Amino acid sequence: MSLLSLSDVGIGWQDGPPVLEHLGFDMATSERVGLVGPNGAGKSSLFQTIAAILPTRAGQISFDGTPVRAGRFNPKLAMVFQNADDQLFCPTLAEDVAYGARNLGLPAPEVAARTTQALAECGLTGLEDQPVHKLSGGEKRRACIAGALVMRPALLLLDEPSAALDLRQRRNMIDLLSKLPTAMMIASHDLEFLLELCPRILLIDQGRLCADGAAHDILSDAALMAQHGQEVPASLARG
Amino acid sequence: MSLLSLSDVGIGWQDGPPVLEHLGFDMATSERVGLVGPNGAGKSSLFQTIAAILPTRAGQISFDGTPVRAGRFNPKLAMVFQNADDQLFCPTLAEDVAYGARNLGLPAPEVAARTTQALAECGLTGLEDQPVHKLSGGEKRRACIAGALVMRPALLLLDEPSAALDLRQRRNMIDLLSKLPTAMMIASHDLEFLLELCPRILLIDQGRLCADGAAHDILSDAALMAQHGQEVPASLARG
Amino acid sequence: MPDSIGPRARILASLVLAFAVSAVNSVAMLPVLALLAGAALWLGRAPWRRFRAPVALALAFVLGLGLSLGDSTVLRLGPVPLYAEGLQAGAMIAVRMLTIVALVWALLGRLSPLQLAQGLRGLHLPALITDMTMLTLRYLNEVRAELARAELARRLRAGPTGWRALPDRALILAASLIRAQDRAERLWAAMRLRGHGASHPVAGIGMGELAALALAVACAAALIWLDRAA
Amino acid sequence: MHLADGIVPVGMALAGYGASAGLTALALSRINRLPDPGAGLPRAAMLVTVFFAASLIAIPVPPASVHLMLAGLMGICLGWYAMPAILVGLFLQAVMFGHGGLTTLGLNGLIFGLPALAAYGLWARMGQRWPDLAAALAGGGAVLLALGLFAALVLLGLPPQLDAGAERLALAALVLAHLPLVLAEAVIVVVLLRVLRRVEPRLLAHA
Repeated sequence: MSLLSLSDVGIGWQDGPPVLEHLGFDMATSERVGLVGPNGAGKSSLFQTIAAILPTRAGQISFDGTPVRAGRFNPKLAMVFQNADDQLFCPTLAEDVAYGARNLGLPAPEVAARTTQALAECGLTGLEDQPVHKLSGGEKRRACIAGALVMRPALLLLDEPSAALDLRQRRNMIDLLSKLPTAMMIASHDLEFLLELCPRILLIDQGRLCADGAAHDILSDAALMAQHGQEVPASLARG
Repeated sequence: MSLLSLSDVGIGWQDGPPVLEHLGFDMATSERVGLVGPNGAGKSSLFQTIAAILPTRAGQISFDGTPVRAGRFNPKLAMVFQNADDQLFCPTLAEDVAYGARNLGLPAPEVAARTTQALAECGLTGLEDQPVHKLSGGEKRRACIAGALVMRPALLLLDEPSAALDLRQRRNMIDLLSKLPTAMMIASHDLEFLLELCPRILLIDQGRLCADGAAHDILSDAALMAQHGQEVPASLARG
Repeated sequence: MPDSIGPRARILASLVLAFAVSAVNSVAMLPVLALLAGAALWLGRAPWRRFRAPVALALAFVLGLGLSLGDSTVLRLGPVPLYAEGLQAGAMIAVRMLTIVALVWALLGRLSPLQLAQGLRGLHLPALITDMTMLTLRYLNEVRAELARAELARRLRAGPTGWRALPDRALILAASLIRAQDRAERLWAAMRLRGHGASHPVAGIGMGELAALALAVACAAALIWLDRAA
Repeated sequence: MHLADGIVPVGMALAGYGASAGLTALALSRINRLPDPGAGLPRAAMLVTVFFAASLIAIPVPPASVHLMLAGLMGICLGWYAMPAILVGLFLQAVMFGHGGLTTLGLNGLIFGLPALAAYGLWARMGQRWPDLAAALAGGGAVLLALGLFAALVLLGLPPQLDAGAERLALAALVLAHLPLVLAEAVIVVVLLRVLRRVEPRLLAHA
């Protein structure tokens, strides 16, 4: 059984024009999928719809065997926002990472254990008592991921996880994400980043899913990429 | 005579540790220089010091033949911040672009003419009356540049001008900047972007200027790049 | 409302007219005010949604005063009497309120944030106040969106709802204030780099503005004179 | 808790403008004595924007939902800047959202401004020694004070022959209806100031 399944889904605000239509794809447990498309193509709206923030306009989404219903948030499905500052609101790093686990009603030792583990997985050990707004950009980004991991999600939706990171931080992010067993969908303009992490790519543009297949095939298809305002990543262009 | 000249400059907040020391380089009129370094290496602090926001801790900076003194702002020197929203503080696009020109005390027709021209140069004609917060990310970025150009600067300091742009917008940005006759210094992690725009690169790390030379030489030097947490851009790695 | 009237004249005219309407006390003037309100609604093409709260408040005044003021019963709501004096006083307040709301909407409702800020600047208010207005108008939508995203992020992390969310809301507010302070520092640098502090010339009063103002003052004077006469 | 247009007599509304203008002039003169008054402008504007945006969000406090007023918090974070900031916020609310009124801008400025300045004074005196107590008093007390000013102005403005019993009843209903807001703001201000004192005391140092 697939972890996430969309069939003929329509996406967009109820009172506006549709952003994406007739969207259908499945994701398996532990699969990593890259989501590519120009700004405004609907990557964020798709994430919000899968995460049950936006209602679907049409079709069915099922996650973990149950239909997704807008407003019913599922702790197994975590989303990491593009702007880390929108997501970090507790005073210190440890408190922020623990937030989701505390809300699940777990016993205190379990919350502490999960927090310590999530901090370690994200390379943040030792920063527990730092105020979140004093963290660097890369640390903030990883703190958001730790705050999601603490809930032990089955699917992570990551919106531009490499934006504004320097190369070292970007490399750390690749290492971190590639080690996680969680299924994830990553929206990014950083195609090299996706190429290293995601065996599979979805390309959306002009209101529909334009391609769904192996990352290498899609990203190296110069005609397809140009048609949708993308450029073949340099590492594939010369390869 | 060089446009900008730094000799033995120390950079950082007065009450903190130095961020950069013994910094020396010159820039010629119309030269485009890329500034590379890990996050926290001091790229923003360097920009703020050149722009007279931060005082120097040591040494001399001269711009256009006169020494730079903190707090004395020179309209010939414009800075474009990393986050466009921090810079676009007027309610509509036209008003924001005109802001700097109006503050120069120019007559109204001259302000209007410069605004129209700057908007055209940045491909924003037709959006004059748009509220700033309704612009797309790429438009905001170009609006910041238009707001700087309206003051007819001799040097533009650009902090991460390609961050969070999609590939089409990034390509537009390269076209826009490559056509401007103004000297510019561009801080970026997007090395491919710098490679297309800047014949010369400065690499800063660990408190000092580590390399200053032709872009191709520096960015393709795998040992040097690795040593400072950088990666050789893919287009050079295979070339 | 002709678009050619500048924002400064509109703000002044709304003030003059609003005060004149507040000054009306005679019941005989109610139809005149209603006519004025109707004209303003028609000219301003006001959306009904905007008037829901003022209309509810106006009705509350009519009912509240009708129930509690006076002694000549006009009708009974079941066992409860409604008094003529109270209804009259309530109607006076309600009509004045709604007339002013309609006038303000017609004159100011469709001004853009920029025009509002320009209007205040034209009134020679202290720069601190006009600049603060401009910046608030510019960033209000942004901050609202930030708060909404933070609230979403909180809910996605199984955050509680209802009154139990109150302390979390305080955390979000604190984070937002910290961000605001950081942004203010960058903003101040950006403003100074673009020559902030240079004085902005304020346009002199043009004929159109003078005419609009004269009209507003004449209307106001007429209202007050009629009210005294009635 | 905004006074709408048309309720109070013109004389009162004009007196409100006068009093608010005086208070603002005092605030501006205090601000101009600060070492760098210009630098305070973007800071005040950004904080006001947050307060304004937060006050537009309805917070569910059973049995209904309330809009936060945050006057006490504004006083603590903004000090003298709170007075012009509140007037700006009230003007925008009246014009853009139809809350409050244009003729009553001055009176509303007093209803919100006086509690804000009182909270500022209270925090300056007690904030160091009993921070939680001061925060609760400033947060909840500002709502109560605003409520009192509002009720007093409404009663002054209404027809004098109004039945005294009905007046008392209306007043009691008003206070009861706002008790949840008093508690909610006290909780919010206590939690928020604890956070700021821990991780960003600079935000409080300006007041």
